[in-house]
Amino acid sequence: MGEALLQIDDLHLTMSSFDGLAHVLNGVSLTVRRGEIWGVVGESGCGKSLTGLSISRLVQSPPARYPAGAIRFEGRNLMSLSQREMQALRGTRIGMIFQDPTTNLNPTLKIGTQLIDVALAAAHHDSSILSGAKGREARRAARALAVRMLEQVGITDAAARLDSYPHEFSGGMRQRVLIAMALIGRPDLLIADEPTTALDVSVQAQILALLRGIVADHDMGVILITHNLGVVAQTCSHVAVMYAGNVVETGPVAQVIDRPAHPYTRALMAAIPTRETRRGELQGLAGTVPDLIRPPPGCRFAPRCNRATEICRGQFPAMTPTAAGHSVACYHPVIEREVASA
Amino acid sequence: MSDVADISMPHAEAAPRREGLARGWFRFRQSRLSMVGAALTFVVLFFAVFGMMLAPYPEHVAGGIETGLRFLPPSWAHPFGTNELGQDVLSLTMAGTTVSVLAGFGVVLIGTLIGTVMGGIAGFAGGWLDEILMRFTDLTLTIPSLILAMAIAAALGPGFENMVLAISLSWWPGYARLVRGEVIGAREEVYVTAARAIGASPTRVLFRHILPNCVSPIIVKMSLDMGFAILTVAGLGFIGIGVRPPTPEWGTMLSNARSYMPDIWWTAMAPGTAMFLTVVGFNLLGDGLRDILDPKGRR
Amino acid sequence: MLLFLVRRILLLIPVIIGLTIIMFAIARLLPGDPVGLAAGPNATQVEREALAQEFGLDRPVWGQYATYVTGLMQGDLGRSLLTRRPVAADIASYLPATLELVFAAMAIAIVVGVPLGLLTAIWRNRWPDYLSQVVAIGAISMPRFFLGLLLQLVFAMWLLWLPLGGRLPIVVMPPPFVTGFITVDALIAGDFSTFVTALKHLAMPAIALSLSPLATIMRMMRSSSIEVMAQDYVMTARALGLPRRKILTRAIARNAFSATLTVIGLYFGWLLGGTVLVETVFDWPGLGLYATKAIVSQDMMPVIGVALVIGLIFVMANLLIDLAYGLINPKVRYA
Amino acid sequence: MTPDLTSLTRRSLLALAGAGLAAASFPARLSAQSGKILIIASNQDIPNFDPHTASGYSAAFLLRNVYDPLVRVSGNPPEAVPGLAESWQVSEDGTEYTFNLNPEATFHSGNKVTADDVVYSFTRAAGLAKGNSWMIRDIVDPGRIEAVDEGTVKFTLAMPFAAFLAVLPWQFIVEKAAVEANLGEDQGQTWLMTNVAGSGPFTVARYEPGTLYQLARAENAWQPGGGNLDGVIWQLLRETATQRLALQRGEVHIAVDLTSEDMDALEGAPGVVRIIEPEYRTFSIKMNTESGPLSDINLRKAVSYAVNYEALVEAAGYAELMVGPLPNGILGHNPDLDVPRQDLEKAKEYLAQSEHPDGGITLRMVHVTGLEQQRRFSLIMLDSLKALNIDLEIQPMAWPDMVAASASPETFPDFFPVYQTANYGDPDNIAFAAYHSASNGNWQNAVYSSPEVDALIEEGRTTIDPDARVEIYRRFQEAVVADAPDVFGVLEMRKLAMREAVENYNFTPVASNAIYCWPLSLN
Amino acid sequence: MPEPVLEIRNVSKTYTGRRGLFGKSDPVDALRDVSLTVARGESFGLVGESGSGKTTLTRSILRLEQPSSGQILFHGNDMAALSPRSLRRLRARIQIVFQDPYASLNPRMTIEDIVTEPMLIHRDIVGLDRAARRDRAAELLSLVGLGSQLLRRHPHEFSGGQRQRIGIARALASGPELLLLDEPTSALDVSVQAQVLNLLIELQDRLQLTYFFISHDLAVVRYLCTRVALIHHGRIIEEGETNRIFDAPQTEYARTLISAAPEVRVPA
Repeated sequence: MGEALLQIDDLHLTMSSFDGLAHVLNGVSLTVRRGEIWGVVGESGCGKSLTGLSISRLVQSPPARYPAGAIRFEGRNLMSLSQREMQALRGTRIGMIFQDPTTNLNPTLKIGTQLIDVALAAAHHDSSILSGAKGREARRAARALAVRMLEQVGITDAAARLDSYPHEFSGGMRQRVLIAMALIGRPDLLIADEPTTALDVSVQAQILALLRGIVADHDMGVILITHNLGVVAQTCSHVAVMYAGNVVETGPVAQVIDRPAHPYTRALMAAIPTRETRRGELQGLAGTVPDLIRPPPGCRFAPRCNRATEICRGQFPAMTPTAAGHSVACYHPVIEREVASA
Repeated sequence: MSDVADISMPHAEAAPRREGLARGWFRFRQSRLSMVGAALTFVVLFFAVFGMMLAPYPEHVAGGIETGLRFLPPSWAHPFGTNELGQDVLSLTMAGTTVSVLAGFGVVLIGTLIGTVMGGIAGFAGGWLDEILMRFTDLTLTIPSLILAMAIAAALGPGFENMVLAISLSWWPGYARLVRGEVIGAREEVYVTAARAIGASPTRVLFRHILPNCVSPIIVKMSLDMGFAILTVAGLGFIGIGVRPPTPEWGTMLSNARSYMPDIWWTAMAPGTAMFLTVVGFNLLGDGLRDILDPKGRR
Repeated sequence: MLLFLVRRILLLIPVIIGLTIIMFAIARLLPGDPVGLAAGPNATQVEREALAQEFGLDRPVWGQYATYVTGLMQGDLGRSLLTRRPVAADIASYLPATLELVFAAMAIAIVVGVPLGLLTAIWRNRWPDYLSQVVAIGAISMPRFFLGLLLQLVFAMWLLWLPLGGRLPIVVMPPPFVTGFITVDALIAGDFSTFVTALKHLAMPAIALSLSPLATIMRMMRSSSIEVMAQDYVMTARALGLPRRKILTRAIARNAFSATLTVIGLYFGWLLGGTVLVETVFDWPGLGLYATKAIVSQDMMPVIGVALVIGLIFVMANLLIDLAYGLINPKVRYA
Repeated sequence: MTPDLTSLTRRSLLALAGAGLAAASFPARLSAQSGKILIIASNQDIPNFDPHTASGYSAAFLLRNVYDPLVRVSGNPPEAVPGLAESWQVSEDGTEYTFNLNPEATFHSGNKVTADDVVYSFTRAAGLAKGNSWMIRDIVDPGRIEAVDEGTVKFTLAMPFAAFLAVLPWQFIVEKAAVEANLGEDQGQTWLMTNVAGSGPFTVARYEPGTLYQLARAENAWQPGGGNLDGVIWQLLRETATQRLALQRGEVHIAVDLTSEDMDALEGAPGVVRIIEPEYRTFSIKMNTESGPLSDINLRKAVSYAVNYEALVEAAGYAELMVGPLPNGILGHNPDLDVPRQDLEKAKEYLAQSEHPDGGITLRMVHVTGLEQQRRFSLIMLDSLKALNIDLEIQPMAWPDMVAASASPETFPDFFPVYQTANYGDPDNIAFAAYHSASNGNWQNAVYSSPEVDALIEEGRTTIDPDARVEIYRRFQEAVVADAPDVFGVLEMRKLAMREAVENYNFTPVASNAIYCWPLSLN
Repeated sequence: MPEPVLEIRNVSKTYTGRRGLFGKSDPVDALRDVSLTVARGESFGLVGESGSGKTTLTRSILRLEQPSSGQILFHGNDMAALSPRSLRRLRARIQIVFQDPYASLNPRMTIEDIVTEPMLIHRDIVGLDRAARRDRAAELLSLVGLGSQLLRRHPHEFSGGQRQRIGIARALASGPELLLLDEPTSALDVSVQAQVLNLLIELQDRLQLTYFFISHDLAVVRYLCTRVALIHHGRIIEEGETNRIFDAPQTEYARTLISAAPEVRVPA
């Protein structure tokens, strides 16, 4: 295990709205190393995406505020960087991919132009990307790089496709282009926010395979934000389960999925039908995600938890290790070895 | 086994319908400009109703003249001076509110009515009927509206009703296009498909499901259009095809005042400023309404 | 592309037919006696009948329409009952003045409105934004003729900086006719002082006319810029470290302007028909004044002619806008 | 210069305007144009150049400068002076006129003006029956105009016509050869519409319809007298305020459509001369004597006595009240005529004798859209009639609609304000047009018809002896006043203003805004 | 095999090219010779990716669209041959639950209006007066696990899962026997999805409903359905018992699809 690439420390995020102040992130901590693919899972509204955007410092502020916490990227606290310094990191050190490939490409510009723009911007901060080429030469080098990147993400006839517009591509192809764009600046950390949700299963499998291959090739760290535990199981090395702005369980995928310790993780898994689930025996999870403006005291999952006791309603439980690299924030974790929802 | 029974509903309890209104009002109040607009509109509507009664010289509003007091500059007795027949400009301006506001309402209302029928039918029926109605709408839109209104008004002769009718006849295409767009949009909504799947008749689908969901943008457009309708009314008056004397009307007053510029500037100031403030009021109000009623159209 | 152009131009034919039918129907509505007016106060019944016959007004309306359309195909817009001059020639002499005014107003509106809209979108919710929003509402709400009068009052009557109206002082010979735009023609003729003079005459009417499109374009540009800024691809561009300036020009300005273009096209046509009031105030010898005079004297041929010409220019302008839109937006181009 | 609006009076404003004038710089001052060019500002476009079809004062301006009539009108009171004819003789009975043409007279083409051209012109005018030909209709029979020799032409009138010399200034002579060369299918109307075949002191140099018409001094101008003008521009400035401002700035030399308010504003303006003169132009309110409530003479009289005449004059600005149907000062006008003046008691007496002794009715008054004085008169009537408990509905109408409404008593409104301009300086002009039943159905006199008045008018126009005519018109005036067909309104003064630089101007109360420029000079 | 409720025989649907601004687009074959039979009381699953023709088939069954060729039989009756009146009666017996719980409820109507609307339209069949309709609406709401006190509320006051329950209540209002379930859970979070799936099973058992379940989620289909058909590019690729299809897919496409589906299984 190498040095920490990214270390999120007790990150708090609030959003002001008509109804009041929402405590969207409530002490999120996460450590990502090179070569790791972290899956961040949870129901909608639990703060997964905002965690991802916070790393790139892309959350509109106001209404967002960060009352506490730090995000360290190779030891530098990103929270203390200026926007200009931050911009230098984006694309070159931290790449991002978003959910909807149809809306994330500028419809009025050619694919090539968009790739080249990113490459040039990245070369501005790290001239090695275009091997130090300048001016016109840089443009030519950027174009060549764009072709290489497209080929790398599996687009055939890449040189000709540079002159195409986004709407001439299929959804999967567009997502490949977006991945190429995210990777063209050779980032060390890739944040992929639901990169396959809008795609069909067969395409999803291809894209996930592509991502895995790229991480192996480039020795980078990845944060894969998804609501689909299946995707995590298939793709990730580690997983962080989030609930209502908190990370409630982290650990290697094998550990967490085989032996989920947090009742919420268990409930999530029980809700997914598998080969073994018999008709009518799926376990639902009663209730809804709590109101983040007036969150319940203590453990935010307590109102929906069948193991909750008095202590759970008092103070939020701290992350406690249960096994190697496996931690859980629960007063009553399920420690015994058992298979979920047998 | 089933969790059906123990559903708890934290949101449902916390969000009664009234809160939607409160939220809208809150957002409206947030914008100081919308409040200014509402206040101005209130003042305008107040004068539209009571202007004739409150005018300091009601006899002038009814057509009375005092030629001995022609062209008096502003004074305490006549804050905006007197005009070419010795009439109190302030009184005429106050009373003129009624005509402008009524005409504006009339134009917008008739325009909306025609436009909604045309656009509603076109959007809902689709096919060749849509094609014919919309080609006709586009055609009408192609004719410069002010010239069309002037031609119709000139043909019908001066008078309040004729003027309103003339402007309305050049006003409806905008609504027809808006309503058609909204109807087509709503027609594709899943809840409309749902209604059709239930077996709802076309009439029911149109009146129960589609039109109610097009109301907000129509209301917003109406409120935004009020100002422009008032401007057009005044424009016709300015050209000289407006209401009949002695009905006080701002555009006509301005047109008359124009011949006496710059020496007798005061006869122009009151009607011009009143017109400006009225239109500002309706426009600000319309912007505010759009922000709460039609978030899609928000800036 | 060519096919598209040809089809759009062919579509003008039904527009022409529709326009003339509508205008003829209105002419038919007129309860007045245009012949009586044109014949003059001292004409006898015989003279009036002769005049009616001369202009074909004694025939049924469909017959008149058929004659008109036949003439139209040869570029003949009929004759004015009042002046007996051919309408086509009249329009040809008035149109350049109106076009010059409208182009000047649109130029002001676009050159000021588009960047201002972009800037206020960037400065959203800060005081320059609020200020320009207030000013914009005021500009939209200002009656053009009142604004015109105020401008005249201040700049022409009190300060005496600018002329009161017209295109040129009476004593200045207009430059030789090339484009019909006096400012342009003066430059072509190399007559700089006439150019400046013509510009001074153009200033107030153009400003009075430009204010409302300026404000609308600004608001449109602002709102579509804000909308574009919220688009996913802008977020992606930011996330991938593209410099601000590049995002602004490549992503925001381009996409926001394509939405604004539609407004510009609509406004262009609207202004052509909306110059009436400004032309009246500034005594600008354009189509609006011509149409107003014809309308008041119920001389329908000029009115039909003006409506037709403006309508066609409007349609052509929108065709150009569609083409420009296609240039900016590849989706439309290839769809 | 930041004027304080509240304290600004008209005088101080003018001083300001004057000061500004000096500061304002315009690239080309009047003198910059080559030669002496007189610029006249008018709001009326010139419809066409054909002397036998064009009408209106703007056309009259063009025609009287580029064409010649046999005689011209000049002076105050107006009288006939030589035009093409250097002298003329009238027969005893007033039916034979012989004109001797000026041998110097030549057309712009260089050809001499001959008796043949005169005969041709009158024949053409009568044949077309447009323009000003109505003035001599039924009086001049083209068949009875005789070219005695090249320089002499003799008219034998169908009946004696006292105003013959007064109408002749408006009958223009065209060059027969030039017109016949361009005859086309419409008697050369199309050609003459934009071409000139005249002998006048000026010719058309350039024109932009709706903008300006420029005349240039004819190369072979033969007319005696004459000023130093090289040309004249008829500049269209639609707004009177614009005309006034242009005059103040020296951009135009003469403004012909000014209002009373403009004249007030021009008072004391440096370099500007105001001309406010009475003119033979009546402005009265016609009543529907044939149909509706006003067919009752008592109601008409009641109305006549109820009108606030003082307000009429005040609203009209520079004007004087009419005394009876004829313009003040014209031949035969009786200034001592007993005409109604505001007297509410008398009004109520008459009202009591009418069918509506307590009022309570609504009458309809129509005025022409855009005519400001007519609108003002309508409002004054509305105000006046309130005293009789009569409501007035005011309806602005487009001019052609008004023309149409005049066709029958049923469609004619109860009240209609009318301007009657004397086209020639003779009482017959107004009397015949405005009160003779021959014009019934036309706007000048849509409904009023009285055999007694008709007879007097006919007698007046065929009598030559001036003293006898004065007596006839005295009786005519009394007869009309007794019938009360009109509310006699005002005579608006002619309001012209010109730069001091214009010299040799003499006012004539006939068509004074169609300025004859030949005698004028610019210094 | 029990009596077939729905028979789809050789249905094809071709969309003719639309005339666009800049020219014509090519015709699209949305359905190609599709034949399926749904038996009474079963849960039939139709699986396909986006653009496979699932939605077109659903709309055709509901007669919201006309097939270009082929027949759709309901209890042996050709729906295309029905009079408008009979078709309307039929609509009471086939109902649908839509994918998007946010879009499928008219925002301007109360829950009561929404749930009673089918009863109002089919009052000749349902035969309930106003008060009875209201009672039944309350009954339906509690049947799907919502309190009847919510009748006066508007859709925007509910969460996604609750709205989907309302959608189900509406679908049940006219007493149908066949429910078309058009991806009813794909817009929901997994925990909520589980609740809705369980509700559907419970309702089917209680009301003897026949389900025609459309989904792209293989796991859900396997959980709920007894028989499955795979559709791809408008063609039925494979059809059969759920277990057979998942355990021993016959076609290459089915194998790819099944292997691509992510499962919560730790990779070896």
